[in-house]
Amino acid sequence: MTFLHDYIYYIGAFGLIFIGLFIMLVKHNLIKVIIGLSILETGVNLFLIAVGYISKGTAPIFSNSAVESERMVDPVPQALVLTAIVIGVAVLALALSLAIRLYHHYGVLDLRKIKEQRW
Amino acid sequence: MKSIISLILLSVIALGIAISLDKIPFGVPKTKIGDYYIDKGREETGAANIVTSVVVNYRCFDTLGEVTILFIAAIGLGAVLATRRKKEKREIEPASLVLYAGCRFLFPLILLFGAYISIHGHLTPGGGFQGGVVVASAFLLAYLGCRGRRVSETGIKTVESLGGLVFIVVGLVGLAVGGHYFLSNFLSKGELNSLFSAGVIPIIYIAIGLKVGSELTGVIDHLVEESE
Amino acid sequence: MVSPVLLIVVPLGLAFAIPLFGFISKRIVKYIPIAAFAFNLAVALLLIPEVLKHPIVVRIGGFPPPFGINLVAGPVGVLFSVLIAVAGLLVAIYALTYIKEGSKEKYHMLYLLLLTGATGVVLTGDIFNLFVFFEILCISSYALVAYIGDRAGIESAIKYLIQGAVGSSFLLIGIGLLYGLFGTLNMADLAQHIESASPISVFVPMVLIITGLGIEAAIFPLNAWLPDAHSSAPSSISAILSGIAIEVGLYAVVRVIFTIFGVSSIFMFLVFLGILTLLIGEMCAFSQKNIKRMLAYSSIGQIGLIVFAMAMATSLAVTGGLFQLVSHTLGKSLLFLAVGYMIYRSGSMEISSLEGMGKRMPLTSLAFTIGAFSIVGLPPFVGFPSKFLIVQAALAKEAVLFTGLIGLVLLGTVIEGAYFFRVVQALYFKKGNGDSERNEAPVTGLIPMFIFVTLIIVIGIYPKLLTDVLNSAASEFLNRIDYIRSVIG
Amino acid sequence: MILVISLLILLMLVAAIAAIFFKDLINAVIASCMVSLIASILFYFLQAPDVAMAEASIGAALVSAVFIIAIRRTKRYEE
Repeated sequence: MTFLHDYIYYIGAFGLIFIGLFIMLVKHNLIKVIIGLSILETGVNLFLIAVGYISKGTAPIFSNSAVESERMVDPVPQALVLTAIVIGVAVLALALSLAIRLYHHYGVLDLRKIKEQRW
Repeated sequence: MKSIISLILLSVIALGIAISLDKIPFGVPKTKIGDYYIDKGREETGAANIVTSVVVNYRCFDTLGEVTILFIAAIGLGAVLATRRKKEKREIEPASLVLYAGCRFLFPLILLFGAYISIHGHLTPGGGFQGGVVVASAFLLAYLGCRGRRVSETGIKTVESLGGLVFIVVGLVGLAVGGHYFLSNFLSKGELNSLFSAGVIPIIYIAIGLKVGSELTGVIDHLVEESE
Repeated sequence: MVSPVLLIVVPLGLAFAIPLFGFISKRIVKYIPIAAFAFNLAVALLLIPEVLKHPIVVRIGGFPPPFGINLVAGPVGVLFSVLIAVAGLLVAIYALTYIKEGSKEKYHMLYLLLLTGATGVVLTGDIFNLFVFFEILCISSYALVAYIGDRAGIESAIKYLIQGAVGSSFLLIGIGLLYGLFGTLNMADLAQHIESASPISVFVPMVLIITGLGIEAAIFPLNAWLPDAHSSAPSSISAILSGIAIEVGLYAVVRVIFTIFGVSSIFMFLVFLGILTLLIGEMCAFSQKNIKRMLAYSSIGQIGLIVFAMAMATSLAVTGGLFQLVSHTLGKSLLFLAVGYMIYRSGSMEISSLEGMGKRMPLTSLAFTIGAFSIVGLPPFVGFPSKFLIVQAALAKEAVLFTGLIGLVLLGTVIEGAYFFRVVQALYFKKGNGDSERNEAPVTGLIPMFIFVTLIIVIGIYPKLLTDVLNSAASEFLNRIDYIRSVIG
Repeated sequence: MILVISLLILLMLVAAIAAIFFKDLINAVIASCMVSLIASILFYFLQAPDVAMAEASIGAALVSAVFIIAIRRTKRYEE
């Protein structure tokens, strides 16, 4: 039980990160690769929030009624993740628009078949 | 074969990260910066929501960068998709009556909710980003329900620019009057937990809400336009 | 007193305002980047004398360093800002007539934002803020590579985007690990505490961060995107990507290694990586038939040389590396600008189609030749003193190994000379099969080339102009104690 | 409590793995949308309501919509 308590969030976060990376490395369909990227970003965000968590802490918001002696979780990672989520959606939107244009040009989304450029 | 190599590569990375994670126990306080924000945040910024005070005041430069990134994505998407736009007009199949009526009913409510979230960012969870996204989702709904209706591109562009300029101008006013620091909180902090408090935070969050909302609406607009 | 924060904020504000200017008149939009970078150049030049005495630390929002974000305008930051402003200004002038197709308003916004991101990366003193500005730089370059919208552009943009996005995720994981270990994001504060953790737990975030940044810096195993992206972007953008973007990526890598981690154990590894990058880049460049791909591979080679110089980590070597970086920015931007109009006139990127250009476009060809000679390292151009300094630094190490490695560097230079002379020969000594009447580049194209040529020759003859700035920039990189003290106090 | 969370994380990972195998891209997008949704619940449990809100509205709603529009414009099945 303590193992679960100590590591379950890290397992979840890095599980997502590795599944996302795996999709990006192995799959050839461009939309699939972008789905992998989205899963990877979710994993990174979950990891950052898990780093800032403090056991039995409350959300870092003061309200009139709250008892002030309670401990609050670290607000910094939450601020970072808000930024990271927005950056992620910007990258995803741009990637999808590129995918649409690529489909216009080639009629396929298979990265193996799109090899005009030589290395 | 490729997947096996990938798995091996990934397990090497996993091993390395596991070693590093060993020094970062879960649920244990690790930071002095977070404590400082929790102790001093209310006095220094006047916001009850400490995350907001970090996002809009302590780390506001990140936030400026972040709205810029969304701005870039919106422009980039327009540049990528708009280069060869088809001019032809196709018959648009109207949505069913239920969807249409539902959208007409929900659209103003969602906008109102988005505005509420943006304005109360310093008091309750939420803020400009979340509010902006809610506003954009209202427009997404409008595209689904009331097909053929378009938001004018000029309007989106204007709101987008003005939102960004308000952010920068507030920052420059802070540089000029607020003790020579860019984006310093030069207005009075007001009383904690009241709507008109926390100095420049609500102003900036409204600007962010408008900017994020219009940018994401622009993104959806470009994509939908292309797909019809 | 001018505040360094204006270097970032004013271009950003102008970029936000471009759509509003567009409502007034479509024609003034393209002059806005020129105005922004002229302003930046003036501010950065004004800052130089003050910065040479002591670095300026700007607190954003007025919070003291570990708690708020701060900008550090040291010699390095200001040197890079000047470089970005010069290249940005000249390429913006070039783009006045060069960019004809597509939505020009969007081009100018993205261009302005790209270089604002670059300025932010070199000035910031906070690692997460560095990540944010780095993303601004990267995302606007993805969009600009795809700007023309042809097959090659879209394909290379998507390749670039996917690799870049994985890189930034790695960077973010690394930052998360560092935050978990030390509870701070300020670079000076991190540097102060980095020794308190065991080396093995610091090693993983370091590798992740260097990998993430190294993708933009095009260090050897991570540079697969570069030749495609640089060759299929519009030439004005290729000039910026080759002249500014990878240099800024390299700056970030060097800053992280020298200032935050302060590790000397991986320098030897980086020396070999640099040499490997150099040789691979030059070999690939030699075998190219496409002129822009050749220049792109040559950029990889030059980056390898700069990494090699920086990783020697002596004062002389880092000065040489920075000098080489300046000379590469000047030379490579000039080459891409010159090539842009040659390709435009001949309609093809093949080297063979450039034959006889010496008669058709004499001034542009002359500019290309000077740029090529400078990159190869011939006197009296700026490439000579910079390469000479690196050789001197390697010999000053007084180790057989470094003498051997410098032999490899010279081998790289020989290959470089071979392929550049091949092009110069095609320009002047082969008869083109098309029309041979004079058809020079327009004035807005020639002015920036002329200024680049002047800079290359003047700095090449009086390298002393830069010595002060370069020396103090090198010592800012090497003395992390001073950096920490100037930020934290 | 910890068991509920473990179950959620397990479900999230299963959804992510399912996204690898779906040939129909719409299904894969729904799976990744589910990952985001569960992540947003986890953010709430980790005392990050701001982030939970952002992830639910951006990650689960907006991104999925953008994906589906893009798939409509390209091809639905992965071959």
